[in-house]
Amino acid sequence: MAGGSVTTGAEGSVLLKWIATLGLLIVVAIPCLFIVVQAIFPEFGSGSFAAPFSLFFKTLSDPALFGMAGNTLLLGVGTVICAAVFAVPLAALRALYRVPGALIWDGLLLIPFMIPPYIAALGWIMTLQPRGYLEQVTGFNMASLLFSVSGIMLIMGLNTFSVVYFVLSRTFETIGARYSDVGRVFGAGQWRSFWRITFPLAMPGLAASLLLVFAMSIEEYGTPAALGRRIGFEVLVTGIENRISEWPIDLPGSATLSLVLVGMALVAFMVQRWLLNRRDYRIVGGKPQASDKRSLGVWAVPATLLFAFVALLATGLPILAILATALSRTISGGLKPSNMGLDNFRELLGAGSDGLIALGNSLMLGTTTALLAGLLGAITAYSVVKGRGRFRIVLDALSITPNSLPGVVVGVGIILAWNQPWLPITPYNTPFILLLAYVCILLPQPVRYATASLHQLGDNLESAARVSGAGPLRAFTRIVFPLILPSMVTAMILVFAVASRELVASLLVAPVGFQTIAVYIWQQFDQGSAGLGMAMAFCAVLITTLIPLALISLLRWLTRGSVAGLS
Amino acid sequence: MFSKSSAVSGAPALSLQGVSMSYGAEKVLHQIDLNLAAGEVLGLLGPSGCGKTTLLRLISGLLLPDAGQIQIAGTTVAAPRAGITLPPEKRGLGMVFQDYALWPHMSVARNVAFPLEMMRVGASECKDRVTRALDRVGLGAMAERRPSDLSGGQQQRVAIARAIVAEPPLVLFDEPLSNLDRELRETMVEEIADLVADLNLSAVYVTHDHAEALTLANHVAVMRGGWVEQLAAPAELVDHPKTAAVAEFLRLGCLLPALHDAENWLIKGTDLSLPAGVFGGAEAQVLLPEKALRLDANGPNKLKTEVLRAQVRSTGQALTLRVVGTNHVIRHLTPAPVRAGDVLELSFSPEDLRWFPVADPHH
Amino acid sequence: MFSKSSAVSGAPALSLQGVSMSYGAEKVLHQIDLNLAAGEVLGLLGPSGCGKTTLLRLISGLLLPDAGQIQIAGTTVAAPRAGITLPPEKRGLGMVFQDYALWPHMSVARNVAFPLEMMRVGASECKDRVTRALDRVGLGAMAERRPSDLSGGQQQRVAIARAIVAEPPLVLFDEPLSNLDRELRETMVEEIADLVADLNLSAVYVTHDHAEALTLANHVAVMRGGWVEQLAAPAELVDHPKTAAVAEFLRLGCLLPALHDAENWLIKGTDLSLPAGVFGGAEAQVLLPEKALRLDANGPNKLKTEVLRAQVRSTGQALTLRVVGTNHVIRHLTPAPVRAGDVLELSFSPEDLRWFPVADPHH
Amino acid sequence: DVTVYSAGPGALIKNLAAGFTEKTGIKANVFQATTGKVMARLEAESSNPVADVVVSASWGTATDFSAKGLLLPYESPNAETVPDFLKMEGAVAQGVAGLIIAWNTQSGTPKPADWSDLAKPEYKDLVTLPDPAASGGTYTLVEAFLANDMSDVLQGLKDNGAIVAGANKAALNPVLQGAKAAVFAGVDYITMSAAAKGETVEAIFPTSGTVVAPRPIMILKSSQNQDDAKQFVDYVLSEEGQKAVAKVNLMPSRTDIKVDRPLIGDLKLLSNEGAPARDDVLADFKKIFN
Ligand SMILES: Nc1ncnc2c1ncn2[C@@H]1O[C@H](COP(=O)(O)OP(=O)(O)OP(=O)(O)O)[C@@H](O)[C@H]1O
Ligand SMILES: Nc1ncnc2c1ncn2[C@@H]1O[C@H](COP(=O)(O)OP(=O)(O)OP(=O)(O)O)[C@@H](O)[C@H]1O
Ligand SMILES: [Mg+2]
Ligand SMILES: [Mg+2]
Repeated sequence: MAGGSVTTGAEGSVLLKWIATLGLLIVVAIPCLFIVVQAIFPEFGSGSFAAPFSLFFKTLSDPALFGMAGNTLLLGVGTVICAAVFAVPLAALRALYRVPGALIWDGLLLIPFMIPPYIAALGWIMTLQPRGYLEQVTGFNMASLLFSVSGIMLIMGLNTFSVVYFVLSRTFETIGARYSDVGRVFGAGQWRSFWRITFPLAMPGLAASLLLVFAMSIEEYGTPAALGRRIGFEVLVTGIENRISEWPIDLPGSATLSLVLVGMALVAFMVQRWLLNRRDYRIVGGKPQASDKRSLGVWAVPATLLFAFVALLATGLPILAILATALSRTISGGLKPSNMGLDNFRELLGAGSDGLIALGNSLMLGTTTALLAGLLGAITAYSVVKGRGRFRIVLDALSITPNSLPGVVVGVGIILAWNQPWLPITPYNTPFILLLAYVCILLPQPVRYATASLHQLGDNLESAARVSGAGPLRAFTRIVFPLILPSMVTAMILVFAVASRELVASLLVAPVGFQTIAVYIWQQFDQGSAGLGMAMAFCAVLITTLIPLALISLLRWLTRGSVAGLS
Repeated sequence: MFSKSSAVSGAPALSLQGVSMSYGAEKVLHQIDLNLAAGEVLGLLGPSGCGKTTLLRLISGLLLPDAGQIQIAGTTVAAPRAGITLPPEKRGLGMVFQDYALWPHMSVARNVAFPLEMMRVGASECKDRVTRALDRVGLGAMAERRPSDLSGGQQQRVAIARAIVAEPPLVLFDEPLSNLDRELRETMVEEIADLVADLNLSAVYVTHDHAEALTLANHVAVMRGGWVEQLAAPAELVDHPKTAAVAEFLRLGCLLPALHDAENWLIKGTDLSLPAGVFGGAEAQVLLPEKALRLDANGPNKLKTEVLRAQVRSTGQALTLRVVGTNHVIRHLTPAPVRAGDVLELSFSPEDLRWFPVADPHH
Repeated sequence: MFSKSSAVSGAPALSLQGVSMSYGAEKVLHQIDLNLAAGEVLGLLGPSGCGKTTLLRLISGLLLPDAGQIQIAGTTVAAPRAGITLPPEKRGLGMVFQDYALWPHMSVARNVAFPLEMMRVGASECKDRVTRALDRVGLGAMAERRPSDLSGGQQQRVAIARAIVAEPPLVLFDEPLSNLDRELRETMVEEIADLVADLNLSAVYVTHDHAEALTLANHVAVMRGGWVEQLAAPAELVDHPKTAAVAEFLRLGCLLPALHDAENWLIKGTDLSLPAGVFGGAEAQVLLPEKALRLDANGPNKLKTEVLRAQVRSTGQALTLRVVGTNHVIRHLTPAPVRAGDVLELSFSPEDLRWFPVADPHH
Repeated sequence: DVTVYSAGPGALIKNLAAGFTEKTGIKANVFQATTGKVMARLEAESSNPVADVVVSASWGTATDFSAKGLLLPYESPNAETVPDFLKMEGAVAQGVAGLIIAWNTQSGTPKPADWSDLAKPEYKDLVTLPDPAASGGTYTLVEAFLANDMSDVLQGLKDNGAIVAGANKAALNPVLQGAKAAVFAGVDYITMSAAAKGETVEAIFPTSGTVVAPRPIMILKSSQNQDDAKQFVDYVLSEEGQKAVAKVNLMPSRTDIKVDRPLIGDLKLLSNEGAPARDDVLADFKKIFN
């Protein structure tokens, strides 16, 4: 951060640095390394280093690659813009004003994240395509928007903007009204002081969350596959998935293409770093200032309507589509009362304990992943932001990598890494491998959240703890961590949500016979019971939303407002 | 953004009537009435936590009063009864915040340029004025730094430069020189005085440094516990403090409790008599002003004191004297070489004494 | 965490040898040598931006010096040559940060309790000591508030309470009283002095208030541009400033340029003669100390001055005087009623004059 | 114990495993996913294999594995009535899927009888087809079309506004909802199952012939549980196992199992002789559809 060339005597904890390094090494670096190795040595899967680079250059010299990479970039950037457009106003309103029903909107806006993307895409298709639910209800369809590049961006923006919303509302909340108020004293109107002061000050949150969205959208498969195929919009992930979706599969090729994705994400990462290091965003100083949320006054109604509108788009429509499908006996029967019924839900409950077991597994894994990833993320971000040396950039870059890798590829990397015959013990084929996979895939979230938060933290707060006799570890646990806790709680809720619905990696690395919610849903689909799958998806969304909400309420009650930002 | 012509001519630059304000249940400002003529400086003095910053925040529009009304240049900017609240940006102010409140993401120059940009001042003029403002506070060389790479005093000066760069008709200063050394402080006080005089600005100036307030302000308000105890010109304040509390706070001298015993006023608990005052009642507090005391024992009244402590000051020695026969201490600054233990005779005139009732008006 | 017994007995509480430090390419501390005996207070005075805070951060271990070494109670805590760096928590310090560095997520009481918790003091003792520390700074009633709900001065006092609550052997104060009113400041200075004396603590005390430094400190270091100009006891500093810059900074009086013309010393550009000094060379700067000047025109040497300005102070009038026939100004405080335009004769003794060379030793 | 990696349908392998355990007392651990995921996992695990038995949806897997020498040669006694073209050294078909036209009976279009019908104006913009890159069945059909000089049918489809829509399910969904009328190259058992659930969709075997996708079951040479694995294969090919196969509307590979749906023997099959290599097939397809 500031004054980078000065040697400080209050280095962060060495222990934390080691935890971060080792954690990232085990969770991220090793699988990634094996992906690289696989890309280079096509025969590596069977333990042979034969024919290095034989497929590498062949894959990269595919003339179609250029177009796909361009499309990927276009899609990533477009999604980022859509997500920002949806999220920035909502986050600013949520953080700076007393929005009626704020917690409810938070809960609702969390849901797009909990709906598996392939289900959401299906929901959108079934709603908007000709004779879809929209046409059945209102008489018109929006197929031309749905099956277009901007439609894909819009839908992916709607699926991912909650990341931006949550990070940004934390960031804005920390900034508060104080700094823009100062601007207003100096003659800036409300808008100008927002755009000149509050918004630029939120750059850590904005850059971090948009980086996440970018990385997520270039590796996202479900939506571009469902919508883009039809209009010939091919992106790199479709290329990757095609290589491993049917016999014969091409692991080295997909690994190689994944590296292109990683490269793109790293470029985005460098842009984010540059943005954050160019300026100083430390606004949590040693002279705390009270900052209350403002009342919206007459704007309460329009603001509520805006929230309602976005929540309807991002959550309402997909959920309604899911519900409609779940309640329909047959899809071809349409939304006729005679075709509606609780059959699918009844079958779900009657299907024996399988669904329940899957649910239990997912919740268990989700919770553990949230805690582990949250902690490791906070520690990593701390080592990166407050540490020094070139090494921390490597750590930082590593922490975003899994987010840009398609789940299948991460899965393959993890199998390659942990199913080596010479390993004395291995988590492979136990549920722990799923934990490892989830932490790997989801670590980028808490790291970015914590990074955004840490960039706002003045140095003297930690310094004061050190001078007061706290060792580096205690300074972290007593001062730094509590100060970023509100962000971390949000990050952990998101991690929980995604972990309890993650499909692709789960499918690939789950121990034989071990089921999670996502796998269960997918299997229903695979048998052709879209209705049953949708019913399960609906229940899963309901449960994964209610659990974190209950947790927050409990936390709020326990801390009774003494932890900032839990509101 | 704001224009001097919009002011109702002849109206006071600032006027507060019956302004009250609470944080939650705790009332921190009571019935504040203040008036400030255009071109004048109002000093605000008062102990820590008495509500000075809160008052400035009310004037700037960052807080709203619970009752009363505030007018700036004749325009009512806040009046809860009438439902009027003008947002801060419409009030035409500059302000130095107690915690500086610099924007960390902008360079020093950008911080200072902000008020000008809000007035849509052209780029080259803006640059000139920023340079001038930074030069005024001695930071011309640091324009491109980040605020966080400055020392505390340098940051404070950036805050001053930002407040004055646009030369707004009313400037609010919240302890603007607290982190500066004395030399710089004196220069800055002069700068501010010149600025106010040259541009006919008005200012409210919160400070803990009496000298600063007395030098700069045309009127000084002494606050205590959310009340204005006295509002007066500096000379009046020093010569005729309204209450014992004001005298005490301003460190005007030694406050002695006095009892009217038969026909004499005596220092309570002793038999030291005081010159008769024009004060009714049986009990009083008497101020023995420091500036009325002479070390040359040839005034009309005398007091025997013992030197408790003699501390070096750059302009002489600061003595702590005990009135012999009592526990009351008197402070006195003298260039003469004196040691602890010496017995000194101080003289004063009875007309310099100030008499106050014992009970406090508000508390 | 730290124990007084670990100190090498007889070793100075703090000792810096040849300490230098740069921020990037900019060198902000040059060859600092300081020694502080146990039980003493070292005052640090110097203009804004001269490196005082940086020096404290070096002592506390928050920064590392580029060269030199630092010892606390006989233990080397930083010596880049030898590769020694003791982290801050091992140095047994208390510190008041210039920006307070209060933790926003903890109540006032929790903030203050933190150093005790780090020493694993039992809960009930901890509570007692926190209460005592908060009472010392007058904030007993605000223990459960959040720091953000306090006024600036109250926050500063929380920072003081936190620094002293654990009674660490060495306390670093960075302008700890800058946001307090004078009354409170005097009380706090006494509190700090008592604390240091009672517990045999040592302290480094950065301030911009000369009175504070001279009252509290056994030795005062005057810094300028990263150099220590003079390190001396208060009386010595005031009586024998080492350089013109020190005299100027301490506002000891009027500095006049003097030229040795044939056999007389004259004020440069005039024909006013000065009493002959014991100073070699053809050019010099002469300090006419304020405390040596008397308004009664019966001293051995005299100077005619004109009153430029007379400002009200609580202890009299602050005069700005111009030496007649020159542009040099002299400051003087007098209880006598004087007006601008009056011509006054000031007297002084030649032995009070101080002579300095014109060239600056460092710059 | 026996560990089975199986590519869909999930209900089938679940029933088979349960039935096997009930009959033999041997536990069957099942990993069920798409062919691609199963193969990716197998390949990633190949330095330390976990699976004993593999069920794939693509016959090519079996030939390829066999060529690499990964398969344990085993001729199950129950495989006697399996036609020769569904057997090879180390692998035998568990069941067979056929490629069909999946047509929505409520779509208001005439019932198509052959592939080329879908290029008619009545079906303008109403046909989907799975992507051969993501669907083994479609690939096989396209391959056969190219081998038999029928690529003009594909061109006709393209000109008639047919769209390529992801994998099998993604192509079927719009037809179910009525957005489209028919899937070109639908999969018979998926369509039949949907129809059985009440969806208004019908599987039509085109008159000019179609292709089938045999689903090989094979035992890996690396298996540590070869006896159990052999028993599993025996069970799958037993009458009970084949009934389970038929229950999900796949064609049993044994000809002596009678079920109420067109069986291999009833179908006119297109030959794949002389088809170009995979990359060329996909490239040719792409040339038409893009
Ligand atoms: N992080 C930094 N990067 C670069 N320069 C810095 C940084 N911090 C301080 N400086 C510079 O170092 C010099 C000394 O700063 P320091 O904070 O020690 O001053 P100080 O004596 O405490 O001043 P003040 O009385 O204003 O607090 C200043 O000129 C300042 O501009
Ligand atoms: N946000 C707040 N919530 C509750 N009480 C507050 C808040 N801010 C300030 N106070 C209280 O209001 C009183 C007045 O505060 P204010 O900041 O106006 O004092 P001040 O006169 O500026 O003091 P100082 O000289 O210490 O800056 C103080 O007693 C303070 O504790
Ligand atoms: Mg204040
Ligand atoms: Mg400083």
